[in-house]
Amino acid sequence: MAVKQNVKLDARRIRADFPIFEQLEEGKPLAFLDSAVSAHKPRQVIAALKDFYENSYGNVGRGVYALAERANAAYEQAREKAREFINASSPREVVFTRNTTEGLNLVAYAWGLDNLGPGDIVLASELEHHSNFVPWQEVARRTGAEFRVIPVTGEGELELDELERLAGGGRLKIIAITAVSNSLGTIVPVERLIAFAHERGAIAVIDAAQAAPHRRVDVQALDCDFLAFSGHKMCGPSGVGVLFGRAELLQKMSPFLTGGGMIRRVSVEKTTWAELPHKFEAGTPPVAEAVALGAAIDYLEGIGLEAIAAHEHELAAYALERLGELPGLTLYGPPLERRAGIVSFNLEGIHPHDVAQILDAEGVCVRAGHHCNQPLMHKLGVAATSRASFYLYSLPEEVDRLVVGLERAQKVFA
Amino acid sequence: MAVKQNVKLDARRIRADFPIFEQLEEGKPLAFLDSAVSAHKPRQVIAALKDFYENSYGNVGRGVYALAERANAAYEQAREKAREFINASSPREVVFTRNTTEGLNLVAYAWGLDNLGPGDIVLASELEHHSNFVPWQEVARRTGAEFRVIPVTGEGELELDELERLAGGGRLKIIAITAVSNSLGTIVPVERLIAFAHERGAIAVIDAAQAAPHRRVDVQALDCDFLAFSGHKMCGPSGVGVLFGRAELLQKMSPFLTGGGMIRRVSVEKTTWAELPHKFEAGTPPVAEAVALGAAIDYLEGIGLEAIAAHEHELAAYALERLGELPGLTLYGPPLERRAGIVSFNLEGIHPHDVAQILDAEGVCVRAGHHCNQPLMHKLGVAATSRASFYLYSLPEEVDRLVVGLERAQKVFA
Amino acid sequence: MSSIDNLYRELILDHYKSPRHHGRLDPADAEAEGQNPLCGDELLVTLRFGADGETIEEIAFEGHGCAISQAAASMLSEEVVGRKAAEVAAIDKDDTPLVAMMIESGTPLTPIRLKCALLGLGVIKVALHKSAGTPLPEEWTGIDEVEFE
Amino acid sequence: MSSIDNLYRELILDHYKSPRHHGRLDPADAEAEGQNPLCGDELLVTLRFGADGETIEEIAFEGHGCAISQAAASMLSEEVVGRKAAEVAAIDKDDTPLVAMMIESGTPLTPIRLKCALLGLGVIKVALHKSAGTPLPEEWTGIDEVEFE
Ligand SMILES: Cc1ncc(COP(=O)(O)O)c(C=O)c1O
Ligand SMILES: Cc1ncc(COP(=O)(O)O)c(C=O)c1O
Repeated sequence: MAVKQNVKLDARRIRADFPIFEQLEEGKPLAFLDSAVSAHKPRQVIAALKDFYENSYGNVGRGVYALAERANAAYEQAREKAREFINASSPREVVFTRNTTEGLNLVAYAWGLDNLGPGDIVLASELEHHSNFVPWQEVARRTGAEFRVIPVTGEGELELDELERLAGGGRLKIIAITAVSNSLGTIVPVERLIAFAHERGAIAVIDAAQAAPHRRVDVQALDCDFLAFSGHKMCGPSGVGVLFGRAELLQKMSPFLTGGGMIRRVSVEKTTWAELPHKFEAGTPPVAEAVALGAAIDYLEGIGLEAIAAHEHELAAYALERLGELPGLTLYGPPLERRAGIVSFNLEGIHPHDVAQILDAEGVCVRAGHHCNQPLMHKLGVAATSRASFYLYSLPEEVDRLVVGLERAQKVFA
Repeated sequence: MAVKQNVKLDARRIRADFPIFEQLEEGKPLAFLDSAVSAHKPRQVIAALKDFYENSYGNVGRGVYALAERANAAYEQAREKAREFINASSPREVVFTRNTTEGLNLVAYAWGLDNLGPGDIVLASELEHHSNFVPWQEVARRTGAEFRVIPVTGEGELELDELERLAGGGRLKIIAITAVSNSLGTIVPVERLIAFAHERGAIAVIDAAQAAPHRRVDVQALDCDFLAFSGHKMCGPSGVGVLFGRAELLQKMSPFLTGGGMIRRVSVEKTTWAELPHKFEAGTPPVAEAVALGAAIDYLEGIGLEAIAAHEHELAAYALERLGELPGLTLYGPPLERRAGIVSFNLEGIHPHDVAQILDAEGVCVRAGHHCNQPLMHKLGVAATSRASFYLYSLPEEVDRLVVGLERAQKVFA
Repeated sequence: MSSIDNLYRELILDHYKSPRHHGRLDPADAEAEGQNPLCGDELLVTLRFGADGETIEEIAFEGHGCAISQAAASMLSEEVVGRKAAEVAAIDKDDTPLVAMMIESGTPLTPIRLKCALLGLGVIKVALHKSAGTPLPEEWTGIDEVEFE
Repeated sequence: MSSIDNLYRELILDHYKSPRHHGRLDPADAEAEGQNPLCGDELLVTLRFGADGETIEEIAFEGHGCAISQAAASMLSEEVVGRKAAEVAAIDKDDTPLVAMMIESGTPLTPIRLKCALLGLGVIKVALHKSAGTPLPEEWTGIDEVEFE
């Protein structure tokens, strides 16, 4: 494998940070090739959680006493880390959510319900994860707007020459698009779509669930209006995600969830809202989870997003090469240059579920199914695929073990 | 103090389970009298989190491999524990949320948007936490329904003879009521309100944020339609809560958040929903948090909710007695018999914020503010109160230290 | 024998590769369709009753899915022919042929694979519910009214 | 001196108990109201400009809150009289009298108490923004249009 960058990470050393890899599965070391679903956690993140609960736990924004101040400071420091991570211009633009899905729904409800109506167009794509598809479909249904999708090619790339036609004959109000496809690894030219949206007075929402953990995301460079991602896919804990929103838009919007912590003044007659970002964080937030997400950001930044992307690129190259040698194996997705560390495939005559089950017996974990991408599966003409996805702790020998497992599956079903 | 029950917990022994109490605040042991905001975590819960991340972490409902099966089983086992904890008749009625606030908003959106309209009445009370007040106010505004509130007496008890009048002149559709007041500790006769709602064909939503952690809650005995509570107030982690909903209602409702994990089939033309409870759990849930909440439930059940309630009752009695001796101190709330382990008060001429700050210097943590109860504060004619709230690890000597601190505050402001 | 060889044994692979009662009856007395939302597996079942209006005389499946879901449906279809609607609606999951076989072998299906193996049973029960009013399994409650036209 | 005695020192308690510039000007050239959503503290500020239309000639506060918020507003009000709107709008939080005093004493306010101490400054800046178009501090952006009538 050619070294593509001069920054290079040492996956074997990194791996030692992850307690999960100490165990054996079926007597074999864990070849975890399912990080696109959720990533494992380094001990630094687990320790941050434990330390917070043991020494600084408290609710935020409420208490006067020192412990509450400490908890609050830790929470706001995590917000600052998240801000820096995506280069938002202010922490007021960084809202903690549960996950990407909630962030996208927040925009669909709080922006969509008040800003969409009959004659408006909501544009997503065939690549979208259900979490960036169904919320737009639903808000279009509720408001009478029209939901349209940008088609993809057989290789899973957006058919951008369709854009003009799709945006025509109505008022384009919003484009919701993923930065990286979770099924095929397609790296989407989101800048172009964001510019297209802005030229037409529409806003652009970016699903960065598969981008933020793996490559540098800069919301100011992208010039997007909203961008969502999940902590659990980037070595952080479950239960926390981030929604970036441009302050100007967040300010004008109605709140989404209402209740404690997001109000300015409440009375039967009239209730007013707290300042950003608190207006969008009703109730007790995932305090410890946000703090531990901060630790995950430190961890990733310590290694470098560029090094992580380069490492995954090498693994994707190697996987495409090795899998391409297997007879009866179909690979999906774009060419390597426009692909992140995700490889989807099918073995002739064997359902992905069965493939995954047989691989599991070899200690190899892959995802089998529609990957929350049914419209894309439909387009590819399959019900499901098997998918291997890589992260900073993935090793080339895990690709070798994948190949061995696939050969075994072929034997079982021969 | 008289022993009220023959079950009796040993708070001093329980305290040893909580790492937070090992530290000194300002050179003094922590007298944490703010559990109504959020409770501390025993090492059993912290260990469950750590263990899950180190050995069984995975996303749920998705993977075929053994690790994913293990994560999924742990998550569903936590659901089963939550079901048993509130005696729901099926795990299908148990939805994991982020917190009480999200649970209540879920009902307000997913039930309210489709079932409320002009001429309908939405009834809450002056006792409500903002999280059980503003969502109803908001959904009433969006749907044209009328938002009304049951007034409280000067002692913070519901004026139930107002019910008939408030429910009249329109169609009563929903009553949203707290089981225990977070500001005053009032134990609300929710059964009566639930029966009243049902007699009129309305549904009843119970805010059990302050009830579930402290006393036995049985949704079948209550016969409520929805009930919400938070993990973080019951020794569980932040980032997870529970919404109980009657299956019959949940089934008929539109989903709230949409996306991955809650669909049956997705296409551009039409999307259908997964079975309960998954229909209401879009995106990656707070997996580890739910598992650790299960550990918290085990912990609380190991001690016994009855013993916890009795312990807090004793502390409330002692606090009322000791605080009652202080000149210039005003106590709020109902008589001891109808009060949970919560005591709100004010010192003449000293703002609660200043009280809390001076107490903090003594290592005593109380909450100062409006406790997310501005309508109630308005009714009591104050802007804020100081509040001490007890839990299973609270000690009578912490009440003594509270009194000493209050005397110091009076000296500072003399 | 490894657990994989146990699961993908001859009998299961045979039912997968040559499913019994495969196809679609037209006309049919009962029909239902179901998905496993986890993996997108889908089954359509059609069936005909005998003269008594309650004994299953013919049944046919079509759809796509993993070896477990397809073999389980195929094996079950052999079981239900000649049995009454009420009887079939009462079949416990552990008594379906594939599931029972795995329990017996000492390596029961994991919860997620169990969902695959029970898709066929669920869809049959929905079809019977719609045509004969028999009860639905709990996990399918509400699904038929909402999802199936 | 303990940090509590340092915070609740004579000067602060004196401003709390006998606030300067207390009350409400009527008529006023500028007016704003603000809350600290954390604790419900509220302040209303009214002020009048001198003949040049930009020098603050008189100012008055009313409201309720903790000793820190009330004393900070009282101390600040003494500072701003005689100064120009643009100058006051540019006052940094660390330069308000109470905050500066605490920094100097080596025990700066914690972030949560800082919010109390800055309520007065925020409300003055909103009033000036509305009347003289001066900039708002970031944390108040958007609040004036939305919240204040
Ligand atoms: C009575 C009551 N309801 C609702 C809530 C909101 O809980 P959470 O912040 O966990 O959503 C609280 C806690 O603050 C409460 O005490
Ligand atoms: C592209 C993409 N969008 C959205 C999501 C949803 O993320 P979450 O489940 O964390 O909300 C995922 C992950 O499953 C994803 O891959």
